[in-house]
Amino acid sequence: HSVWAEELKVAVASNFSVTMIRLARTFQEETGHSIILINGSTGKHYTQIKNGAPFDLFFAADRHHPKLLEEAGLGIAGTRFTYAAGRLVLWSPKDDYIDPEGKRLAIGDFRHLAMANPQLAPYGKAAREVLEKRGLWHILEGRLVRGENIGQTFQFVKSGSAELGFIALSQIKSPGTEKIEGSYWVVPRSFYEPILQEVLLLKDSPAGRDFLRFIKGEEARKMIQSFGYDTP
Amino acid sequence: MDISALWLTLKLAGLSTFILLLIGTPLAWWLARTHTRLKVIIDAAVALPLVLPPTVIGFYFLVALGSKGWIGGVLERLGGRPLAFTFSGLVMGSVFYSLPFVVGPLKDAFSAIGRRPLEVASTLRARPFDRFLTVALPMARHGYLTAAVLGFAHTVGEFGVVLMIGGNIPGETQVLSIAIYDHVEALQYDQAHWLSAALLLVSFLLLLVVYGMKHRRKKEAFR
Amino acid sequence: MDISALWLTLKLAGLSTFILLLIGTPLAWWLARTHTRLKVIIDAAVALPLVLPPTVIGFYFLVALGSKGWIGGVLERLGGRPLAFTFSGLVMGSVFYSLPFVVGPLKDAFSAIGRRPLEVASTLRARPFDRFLTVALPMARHGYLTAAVLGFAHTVGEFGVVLMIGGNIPGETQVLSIAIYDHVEALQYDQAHWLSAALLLVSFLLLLVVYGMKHRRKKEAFR
Amino acid sequence: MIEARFRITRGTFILDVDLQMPSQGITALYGPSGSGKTTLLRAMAGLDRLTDGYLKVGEALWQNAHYFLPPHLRDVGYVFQETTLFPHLTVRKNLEYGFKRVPVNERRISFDQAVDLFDLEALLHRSPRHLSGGERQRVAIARAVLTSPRLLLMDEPLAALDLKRKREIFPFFEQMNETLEIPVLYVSHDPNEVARLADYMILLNAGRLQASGEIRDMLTRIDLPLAHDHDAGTIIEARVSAYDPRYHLAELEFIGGIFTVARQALPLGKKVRVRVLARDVSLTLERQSDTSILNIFPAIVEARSDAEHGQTMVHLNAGGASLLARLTQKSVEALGLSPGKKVYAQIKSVALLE
Amino acid sequence: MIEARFRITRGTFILDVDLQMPSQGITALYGPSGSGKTTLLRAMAGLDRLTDGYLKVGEALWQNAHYFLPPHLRDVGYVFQETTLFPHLTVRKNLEYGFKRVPVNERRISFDQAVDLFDLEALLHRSPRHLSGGERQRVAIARAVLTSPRLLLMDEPLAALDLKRKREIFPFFEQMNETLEIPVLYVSHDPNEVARLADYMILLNAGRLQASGEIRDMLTRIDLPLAHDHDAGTIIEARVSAYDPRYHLAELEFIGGIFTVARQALPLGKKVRVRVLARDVSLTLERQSDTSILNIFPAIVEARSDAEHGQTMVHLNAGGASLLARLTQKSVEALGLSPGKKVYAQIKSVALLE
Ligand SMILES: Nc1ncnc2c1ncn2[C@@H]1O[C@H](COP(=O)(O)OP(=O)(O)OP(=O)(O)O)[C@@H](O)[C@H]1O
Ligand SMILES: Nc1ncnc2c1ncn2[C@@H]1O[C@H](COP(=O)(O)OP(=O)(O)OP(=O)(O)O)[C@@H](O)[C@H]1O
Ligand SMILES: [Mg+2]
Ligand SMILES: [Mg+2]
Repeated sequence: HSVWAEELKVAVASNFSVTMIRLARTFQEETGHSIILINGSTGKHYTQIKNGAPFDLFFAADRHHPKLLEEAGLGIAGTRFTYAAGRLVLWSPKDDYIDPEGKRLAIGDFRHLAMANPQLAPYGKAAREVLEKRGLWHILEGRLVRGENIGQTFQFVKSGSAELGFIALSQIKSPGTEKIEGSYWVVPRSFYEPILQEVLLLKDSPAGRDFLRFIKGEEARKMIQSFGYDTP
Repeated sequence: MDISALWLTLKLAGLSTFILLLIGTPLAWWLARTHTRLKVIIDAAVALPLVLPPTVIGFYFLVALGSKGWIGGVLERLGGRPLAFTFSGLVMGSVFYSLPFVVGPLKDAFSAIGRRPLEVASTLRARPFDRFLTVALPMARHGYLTAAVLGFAHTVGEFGVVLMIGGNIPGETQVLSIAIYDHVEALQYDQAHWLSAALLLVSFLLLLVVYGMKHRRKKEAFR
Repeated sequence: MDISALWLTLKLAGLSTFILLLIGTPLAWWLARTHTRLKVIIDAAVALPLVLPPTVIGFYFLVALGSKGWIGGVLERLGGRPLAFTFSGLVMGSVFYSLPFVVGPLKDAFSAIGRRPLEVASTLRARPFDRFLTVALPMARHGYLTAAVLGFAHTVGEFGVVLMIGGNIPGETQVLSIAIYDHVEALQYDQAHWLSAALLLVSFLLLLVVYGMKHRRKKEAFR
Repeated sequence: MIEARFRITRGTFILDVDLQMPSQGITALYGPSGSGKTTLLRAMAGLDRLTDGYLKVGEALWQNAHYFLPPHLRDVGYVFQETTLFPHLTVRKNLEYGFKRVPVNERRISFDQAVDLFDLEALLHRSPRHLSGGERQRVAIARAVLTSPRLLLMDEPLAALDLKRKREIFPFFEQMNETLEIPVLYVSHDPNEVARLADYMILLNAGRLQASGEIRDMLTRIDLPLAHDHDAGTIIEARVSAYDPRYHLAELEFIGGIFTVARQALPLGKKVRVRVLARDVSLTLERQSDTSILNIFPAIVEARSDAEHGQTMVHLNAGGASLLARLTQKSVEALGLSPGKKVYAQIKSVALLE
Repeated sequence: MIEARFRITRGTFILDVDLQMPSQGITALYGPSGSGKTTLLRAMAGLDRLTDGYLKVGEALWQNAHYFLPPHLRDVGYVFQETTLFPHLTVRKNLEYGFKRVPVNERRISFDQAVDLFDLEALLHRSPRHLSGGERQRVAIARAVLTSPRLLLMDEPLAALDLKRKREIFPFFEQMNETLEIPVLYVSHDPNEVARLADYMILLNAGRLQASGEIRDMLTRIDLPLAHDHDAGTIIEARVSAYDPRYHLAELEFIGGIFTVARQALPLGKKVRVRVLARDVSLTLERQSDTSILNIFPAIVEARSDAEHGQTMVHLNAGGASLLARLTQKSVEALGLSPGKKVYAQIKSVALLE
């Protein structure tokens, strides 16, 4: 326990927010610091930080944005590291629709395939790589519906509007939410560049450093893994 | 890509505005002239969608339109194509969401006419629909202008609902507002600025023409 | 957390509506009664923000409000606190974005009064501001109702601008619409449904009260 | 015959009438302000939907307890008390509004005819906003007339018109009545106008029918306010029997003699009405000569009714025609005017003009 | 003295007047429909901001080329041609609107006084929407009067009122003029009303000042339409010299003799105006006896002007007072009425009532 209880404003990428709630609760119990979570898309957070947002920590959904901020001198140099790596899943709420090898993609008997926008979201970029690797990109391009982020992509599929979609493993594995039904294919890591999510300390403070230390710790890594992420 | 998005945007906004005025007219007329308890409820219900965030509306819409949702289910049973991720779905969502912006001004415009001009028309042999067309409509033209401008502009700018229902399919459901948004999110500020400027300019010119026409008419009326 | 978001939402919407009516009134009054070329331009300019996606507006606002932006820069030089990520910033953004929904109906309402009642008031010794308060305002009350409802509801539901400018800080700038949005994004559908339902209910009751009052008054007027 | 029965409650005001009026000619609806004239007209036009009403125009039932013909099917022309022109239409379009909606074969007046009569040529392209009060009213009357109605309802249509205009329009209403056979129900406050124009009269007071009947009878009935009015008088039917173009004098034969009236040429044999105001009649005991008064008739005093403030109304029988003379109490006593007394009634010919 | 000079262009219509009117008494603004009466009134109230105008009321300059006093500072009361009550206020609130805005020490009429006079007690809590036409007009006049204006402008304020109401309200305007010293500029189409009420008269025609002057003179000027009117006549100033309560007869002394008039009691010495209509005057060569006519005066024919259609207007001098008599051409010739001829003018006393 630290001597002074501090308050940390933590900007966290939407895809990681459920996991972060659990992490933060544990950290708060252990240290007495309080954490205010600010959900949002990494792009928005980036813009806001550039324009003076009062955030202490930035948990991004990619490596790109924290790196830019660090280079711009808006973060504490040397505090940037990878806290999680996302896993891509091809999922459908229908049972037995997706086989463990994901051959359904090639069969192509669906109207819409959902994925995140590859220009904006790392999961989208990864999904695109998978399709390209399988040589299906040009075939399926016309049937793609693209969510702004991975959360929206999930909603496309969940509502049944798209029959299947590439989403994050964390979205169907979260212990905190309802049991996810349906069928899925966990895409092998070799099919796409790792989806590395990095954190950056924006304002130096003992509590901030404490939190980074906690994230790196064994307890936190276990927790992160239990939500469907890889950890370095 | 951006040209097709512009075209799609104008098509969506134009069509939505048209449908909005079409639906809004009888609704506003009825609201302006009835005095039942029911009216108050409908009055409130029309403005209600506004209080939900567009994305959330979009989400509920998506759920309703999906094959398990009640709209989607009914449509499917009737053999229709599902509406999600189609242009028709976009139109439907936009209309639903912009309705209060059209109904409000129209209702006020109809109220402001009062009963007298319609009574006069009825003693001049005009049947109800006839006097609606030849007296109520032209006398409510200020309200129509406001309603059309608000409905059109809101549809152009709105993207929460559209994003959700449309699925951002280039050439089909990717409107300009989404394109701009995407550019901003992707830190492609130059493109975003450029597109925003273009959109603003086109809209400004459009609005100038519309208001300019009204202005000319008013000036005439005062001379 | 969600209770504070509800409170914040009502505070934001209430305050914004108030300021909107305050700013919208002279603007609408001027627009309804002037006939210069400038008027057409302002007319169009007021509706213009609508055509940009809210997040993008928020983005530009953020840039302007930031210490490097022109509003922020001026404010800073004047020794003021920066507006971004504060409640005041939210209010400013909301007001800017909802302005057309208030100005439109007010403008129409003022136009509908015509010159005669104001002329009568002037021959009864009422100075310009007096006759505005005692004749124009009460006679435009339909327009005020519509404007207030649209402005309020739109501010409640709007979240693009607010999200961008406010930074979604719980208890400070996290309004209900963002909270709902967050829940949906975080797949916490139960909470999202629950919050949406609560928001809808509260808003519906509020609207019922407002429209019910109007209804009663109208009924009286007809008896 | 037009039969109307209405019971209408408006706040504390109740209109409760059961009346009949001829389905031709001009009927005046007369009564003080607030007596329910507008309310009655609106009910007849079907503008206020009333459960408790009955209206039959000629053979056509317009409404009863179970049936209600909406206004646009009623074939009425209505001139509202506050002239309401369509502000979004030009004067021409306003006039055409009703005209175009009447089937061609039912039109009994042409567009140009109405424009000429009401002198609207110069206004046709104008917006109603910029018309003067009287101009607006002329347009409103013309617009109503152009629908060739089966019943023309007019709520003080001439109030904003000057005398000259009124005189130009009066003959048209008579013509409407005679050649077009359009019955007119006409609200007016002006007893002169009523006496001049109307054939029949309905007298409303505080929402009730006070009296109704032929205008002749109504003007002399002492139980009604009209006979006590400053403009009280009688109406006498006459026939043109001669015309002297040199002096522009017409001779009008009536039951009690011959009126000599300065007039433009009148066709021989034409039936005319002559109004004799009580205040224009003076009585002498001897026939006077060397007087400018041309119309002197022997008459017999029939009755006297005391009017107020020292004035007396003397009822005379001039060879069968009834005349009223309003005299001072003093004169009545000085001349000993009791029933049966023979007198000479002097009427200034020019007083018969109107 | 009120001096007004305006030049106003409205489309093809041009109002171009330069006029003076007394700053006390009642001035009638008379002219055919469309002659610019409303336009003039609006300009005087300052409702249309004109560059080319000059207006001075008494000592106060209200506008000239460089100065413009806005309407709310002009102390005018204005009764609009189309009565406009505030629809969102009750009748009481409407009346109070102007009243409350006048400083207490400048008020010259109390709220209750106005309510009584215009009989508005029963309407006070009502909404203007549900008033009859006449009721609305009464409220509008009362509202304007309650501002205790320095100039009361009224655009046909009595058009929708019945005779009885008019008669009730007339004396009030006279009182306004006498005790309150509020000058009134009054638009009317009704020559009777004008003659009865006005002291001064402005005659507009097609946007130009045709004539203006004392009402006495205006009514007899043969170059003006009024003298040819059916209601042409003269106005004679008189003084009450006796009253006979038995016969309710007042004797009014004027320059040419004594009028005998049936009236309610009149205070001795009171100055009154008597209107003698040309059509009420008949001429005889001998003084007649045994007649009901009480007012017979010797007079001398001064001039003759041919009116139209066989009628002649004979100008008489009755001991200094001028009278008009409208006779038929035939009578004029029969009696040999050329200038200088001595005659007796007979005037029915009751014709002097109004
Ligand atoms: N809602 C109401 N409450 C009370 N009284 C009402 C209401 N509506 C109408 N009245 C009264 O009904 C009476 C009749 O009105 P109406 O308009 O028929 O009169 P009118 O004979 O046409 O009078 P005018 O000659 O002044 O036009 C008026 O005294 C009016 O005040
Ligand atoms: N914009 C315009 N264009 C052409 N003529 C106009 C315009 N505005 C007013 N006029 C004309 O000016 C004339 C004077 O109008 P005004 O209202 O002063 O007449 P008025 O004397 O009050 O008549 P009324 O007795 O009928 O009320 C009318 O003939 C009217 O048609
Ligand atoms: Mg009426
Ligand atoms: Mg006028």
